[in-house]
Amino acid sequence: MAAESVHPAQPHAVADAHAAGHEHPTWHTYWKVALILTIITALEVWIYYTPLKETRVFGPLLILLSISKFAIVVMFYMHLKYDAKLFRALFVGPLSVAVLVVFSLLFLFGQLIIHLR
Amino acid sequence: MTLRSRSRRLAFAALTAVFTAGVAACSYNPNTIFGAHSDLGHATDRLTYRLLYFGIGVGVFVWGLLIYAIFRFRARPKSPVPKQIHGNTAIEITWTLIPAAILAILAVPTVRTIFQTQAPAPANSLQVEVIGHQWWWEFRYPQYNVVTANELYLPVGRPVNFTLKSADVIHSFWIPQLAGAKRDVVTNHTNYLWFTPESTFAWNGFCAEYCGDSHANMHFKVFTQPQAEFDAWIAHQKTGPAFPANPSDTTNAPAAPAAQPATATVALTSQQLTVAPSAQQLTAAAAAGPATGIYPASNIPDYVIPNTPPPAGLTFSDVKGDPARGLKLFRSGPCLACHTIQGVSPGVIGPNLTHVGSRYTIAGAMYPNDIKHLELWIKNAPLMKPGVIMPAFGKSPNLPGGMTDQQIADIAAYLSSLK
Amino acid sequence: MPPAETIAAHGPAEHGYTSTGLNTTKIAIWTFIGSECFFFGSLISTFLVYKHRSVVGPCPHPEILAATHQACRGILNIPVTSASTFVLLMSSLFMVLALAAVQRGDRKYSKIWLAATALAGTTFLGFQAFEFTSFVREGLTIKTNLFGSTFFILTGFHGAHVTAGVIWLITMLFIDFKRGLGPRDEINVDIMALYWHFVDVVWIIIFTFVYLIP
Amino acid sequence: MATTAATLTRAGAATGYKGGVWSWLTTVDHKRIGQLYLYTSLAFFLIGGLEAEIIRTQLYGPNGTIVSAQTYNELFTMHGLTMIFLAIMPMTAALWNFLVPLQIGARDVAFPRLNAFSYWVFLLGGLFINTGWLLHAAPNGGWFGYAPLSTRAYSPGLHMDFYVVGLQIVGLSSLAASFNFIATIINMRAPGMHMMRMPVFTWATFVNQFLMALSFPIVTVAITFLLFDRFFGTTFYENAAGADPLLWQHLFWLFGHPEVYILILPSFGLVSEVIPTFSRKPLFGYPVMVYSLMLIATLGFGVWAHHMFAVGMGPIADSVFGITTMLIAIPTGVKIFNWLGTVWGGQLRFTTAMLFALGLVGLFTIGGISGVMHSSPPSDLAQTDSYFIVAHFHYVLFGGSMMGLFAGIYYYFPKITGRLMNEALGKVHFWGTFIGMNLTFFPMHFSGLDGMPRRIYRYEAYQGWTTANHLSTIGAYILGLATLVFIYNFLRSRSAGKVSGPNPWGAPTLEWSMPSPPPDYNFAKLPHVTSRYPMWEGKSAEQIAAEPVVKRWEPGTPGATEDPVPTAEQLGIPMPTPTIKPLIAALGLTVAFIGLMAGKSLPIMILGGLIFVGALYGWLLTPVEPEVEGH
Ligand code: HEA
Ligand code: HEA
Ligand code: CUA
Ligand SMILES: [Cu+2]
Repeated sequence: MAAESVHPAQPHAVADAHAAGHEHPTWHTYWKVALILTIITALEVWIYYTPLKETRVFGPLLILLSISKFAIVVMFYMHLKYDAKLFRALFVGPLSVAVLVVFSLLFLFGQLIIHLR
Repeated sequence: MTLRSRSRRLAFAALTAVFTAGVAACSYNPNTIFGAHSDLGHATDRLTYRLLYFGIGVGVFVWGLLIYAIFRFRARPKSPVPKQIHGNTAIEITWTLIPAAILAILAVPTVRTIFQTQAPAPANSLQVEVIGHQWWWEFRYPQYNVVTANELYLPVGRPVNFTLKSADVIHSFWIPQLAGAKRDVVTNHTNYLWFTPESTFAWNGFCAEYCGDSHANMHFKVFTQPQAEFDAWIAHQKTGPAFPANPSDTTNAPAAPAAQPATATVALTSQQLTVAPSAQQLTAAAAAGPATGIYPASNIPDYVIPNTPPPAGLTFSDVKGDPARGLKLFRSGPCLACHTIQGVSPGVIGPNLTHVGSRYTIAGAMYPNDIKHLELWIKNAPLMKPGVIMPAFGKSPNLPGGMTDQQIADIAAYLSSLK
Repeated sequence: MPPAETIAAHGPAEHGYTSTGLNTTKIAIWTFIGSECFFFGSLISTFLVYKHRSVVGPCPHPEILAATHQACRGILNIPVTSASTFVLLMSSLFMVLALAAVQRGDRKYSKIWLAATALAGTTFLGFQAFEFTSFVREGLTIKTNLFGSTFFILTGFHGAHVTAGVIWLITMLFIDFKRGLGPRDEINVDIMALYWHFVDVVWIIIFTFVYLIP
Repeated sequence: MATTAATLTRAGAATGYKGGVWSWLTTVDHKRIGQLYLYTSLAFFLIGGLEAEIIRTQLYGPNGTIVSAQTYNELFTMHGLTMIFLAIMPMTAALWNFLVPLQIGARDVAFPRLNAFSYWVFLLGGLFINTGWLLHAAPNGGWFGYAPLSTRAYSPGLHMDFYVVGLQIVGLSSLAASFNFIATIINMRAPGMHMMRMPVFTWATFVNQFLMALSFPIVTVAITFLLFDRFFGTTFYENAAGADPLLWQHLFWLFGHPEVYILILPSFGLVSEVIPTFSRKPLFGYPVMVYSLMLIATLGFGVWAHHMFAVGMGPIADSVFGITTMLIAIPTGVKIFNWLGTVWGGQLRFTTAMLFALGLVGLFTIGGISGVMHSSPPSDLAQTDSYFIVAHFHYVLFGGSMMGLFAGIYYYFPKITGRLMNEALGKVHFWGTFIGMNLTFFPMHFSGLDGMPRRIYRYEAYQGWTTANHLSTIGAYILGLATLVFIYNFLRSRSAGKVSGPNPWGAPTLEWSMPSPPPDYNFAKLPHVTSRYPMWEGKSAEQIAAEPVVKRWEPGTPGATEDPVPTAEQLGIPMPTPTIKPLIAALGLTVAFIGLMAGKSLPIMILGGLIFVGALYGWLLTPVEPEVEGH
């Protein structure tokens, strides 16, 4: 793990020399990601004002959208996609336990049914 | 060396002592969770014994290995050189699987019992609403419109469904020898506990969840009776207070005057019954009998009648109270703000006192119900029971406007006349 | 890459040596972020648990109170919050651009993007201040009901995180003006960026679960 | 002998342990911070123990009158809080502070100043909570402070204010420590010290830090709610607002259960060091010991509601939490059996450390088994909130955590001080503790099953509880005496103990390769590690068995140097600069919280906040080490 962990900050030449198959987010990626995030956010707010709001898919749909935004920011802006596996473990491990805990709590307080409807 | 062997022998002697003493302590166990006299108790028992036996088995096994290893592998001049073993997969898998198997044996009946004991109560259940207060218990029988406090009457053979609510903080409703199990009484929640009492007797009940200053004093008593006597008790409770609420009101005749000898059968085998010497003198004893359904004093064991010593320094002069004067004082005094006496006062902050004279205990079953304790209680409740909301009423340097001992004695006389 | 000497708090180990080759502070900050998942997880769970349990209004969205069967008016202002959400999202973009500039050693753009990030963060806080005061004017305080308590504590603690981030950004900007940030400071900016994005990510979740889903 | 001592004193000088109070206030050396933790936690242990002795005296017979109901309630609350947060946790912190860098071959922890900050925050928080005693307002809501009893409505006065604010402060200390040690263990290992070569104590510490990092935020949130309820009128736990008291319970136990593993895992780690050394055999099943730690920790996040079986969660939740709780017995059982496997076929040397370690194996098992009994909800409804639970948690906490820590202290005392503790007194301590502990806590099983509720300041006669309580109280006195023997031995041995040399026990791990006490820079040259047991490497089983257990250090003991240990300057090792800033930052934080307590005094709070932020800036903007030329 140690050998191949190269920081995205490395000038490109060095990075390329180091790790084959590792791509790094570039200036373009950053703007593209921002665009996608904006679109998703707009979509979320738009859905809020459509009749879709009254249907069963509204909740799950919004959750899906927000999870994808979450994942995009974490992967690209926090460059977890490119960074050392260790960081991924340090984040994803606790995050998954936390999510499990949140769901258990909602279940225990009888709120889960409402939110998944 | 000698120090070592001597201390070792000492350790074994001490362990043996602990076990013997433990067993000895077990021979007198009026509140044990084992053998509780209800269907719920039996279900709990079966599980607890299973857990206990497997637990003891595992414990003895581990301790056996440990003690054996300690003696067998002690370094001696000629002991063999230890093999530098790093592990053994087969053995490690074995000692993963065997505990897993034991746990499966424990888990299956656990889940079965959970669903069995938490099923909805049978439809014909007696409904009892239990409301926990800091630090006393309110019992309501919605099917009969009866409200009482700290002493719970139940018929045997009929399921009883408790609806548990709290007026303030969290408490826990526990009758170890009757139900075994307990259930918390949680603010803003309604909890349930149901079981079918099997034996007629008198039982201790406790608040098991820490609930503030007088958590230790939040007891209650349970009396189980044959259905007929229970019905009599209900009928008696539905009548107004024994002492005429309104002197012109003649429908409220004083309750049965003389105590009848007990008729209830005590279906207890494991308990030896020692009647508290004081039980006979309690004010309730006078009301006991089939007509009132009040549980007979002669069948109450010593550990059910509280023997809390009153606080040192709280004294009461030797005056005799007059119930009639007491009633007047009660009506004009502060008591009615907090206490209900049917037809006399409406307060709901403290326990309902309509039939307080027919109870064996007062103050969250903390003190026996006799004139002396009643008087002390009214004089200075906060001293009698730490943290209690009821203020002191007796005249004292702090409370120059308080009641005289004579006045308090009158009220106490009135209250104990409420059979 | 041995980044040790670029960061104030590295252990006094043999200089440059770490067992994973990764930066120690970065490991710590990721651990911190993992820990924060539990912090905000608890806050968000509480909000959701108490969502329909207030006994008096106002409510987040119009609803019928379960406790009293009375109508409860909704108070959340979706258009305004959508705007502030957008601002915070954009701040994340500025942040990565600032990091890229620092990596390039681009003194001019590092300052511009750091300032932009701080400004966006401050704007977000401004929106929040506006939201809070208007809620208070409309009769929702932390004392009003369960919604008020959970809402203000959850978004307030998020706001406190943003505030800390803004202070961090300004400090960094200050250093940039004083001596200029170069590639050797990259790791420090990176760590600040991770924190900043995480705060953004938390808001993404809050926006959906608190504001949009009724 | 005299020359030896003299040499050692000179070596001691090189470690920099000398120096006045100021050197302790400004220290950033993990070994000194570890010692600060050790002394402080022992002091708090005595206070918690004293509280326990008063509790036991009150409960000796029916209707005890030693203390009032209110005082009793403060006593058991403070006893629980003190033992858990101010005695055992910091005692584990003492050992991992001292040991982890030595065990992994590092010069210090990743963030030495953060480490000092953790300690000072803990110390001030601990003193803060105990201030309640001086104001006759110690916390009185039980160590888990159930709402709504802990809210202003039912707990007016300062009592529970000390609880919320104090715990908040102490929690910050643990959080800071956890990030520090995770980073340290991941990143500061010496070359060749692979994860799977780390000593098990370091592993236990590592896993523990995750438990701390992930569970403390939850209780921080729960306590923040209570704090805002009490000080600012929020409604999180307010009955009238429709609050659900189970919210507090869920959040608290979501933290509380991982917390109990936080209390036991370091002891498991210590025992895993002690038993192989004195069995002259490697730890049986090292990988499984490591994985079981992780499994216990992970499962530990999924069992919290077993403290709430009586609250009426419904049959599904009861079943799920019952079963997940039972599952934890499997990885824990594996540990017990692996220790037995280590002992098996070994050559056991019964030093005091070994006795305590084996004590843990036996006594923790008893506590674990009663734990499994609680894990069956219908049966737990009979047990919960009775002394049966008190018996359980003292067997795991005293029989487990404390026995493990005692083992660790006897074992590492020579590493910390360069001297051995007196073994004869140690044996007295062990047997006193062993007998006293069983005499105190075993009868609690009986009083519990006989229906004695916990947290009662008095009980009535004729309830069948008197005999058991007599025994418990007598046992507690024996325990107290044994503890005093320990304290005497501990304090005296620092100067009067026999000089130990680097590796008095013939132990296998890296920390024993260096002088005792180690120099401030730990390793002159970072070691290159090639196996799990560097000190046994290349030795035959015979040689390992022949390693003497030293009672007296003689010149020429293998590995010992008679030369004075060179100083950091001589070696050109850059050392972190001592600094007072962490202490100031901790003080600022405490002042801010004092302002909150003092009638929400805004000026004091702002002052504290400014001190904190100022110290933090001063600290973060200066490098750890003095700037070296060429940087
Ligand atoms: C060091 C701290 C510690 C540890 C390690 C544990 C370990 C365990 N605890 Fe304990 N517990 C506490 C500290 C701890 N506990 C405290 C402080 C409380 C009370 C809090 C309060 O209310 O104030 C408490 C309360 C508590 C309760 C709540 C009781 C109640 O209030 O009603 C429960 C319920 O399930 C429980 C269960 C367990 C279990 C199953 C384990 C398991 O991890 C134990 C596993 C170990 C073994 C089982 C022994 C070894 C195994 C074998 C030899 C293998 C074979 C065994 C079998 C097949 C059985 N504990
Ligand atoms: C980490 C753990 C820990 C430890 C080590 C102990 C140690 C002891 N505990 Fe404690 N205990 C708890 C954790 C612990 N306890 C917790 C969490 C609770 C629950 C609290 C709650 O309900 O909220 C509890 C509750 C508790 C109760 C129940 C109170 C109640 O429910 O009403 C009792 C009762 O006997 C008790 C007794 C003891 C005793 C006798 C010891 C003995 O081992 C102590 C041994 C004695 C000493 C170590 C002192 C020696 C020194 C001296 C005698 C002299 C002192 C001198 C100076 C200060 C100079 N404890
Ligand atoms: Cu009510 Cu304890
Ligand atoms: Cu637990």
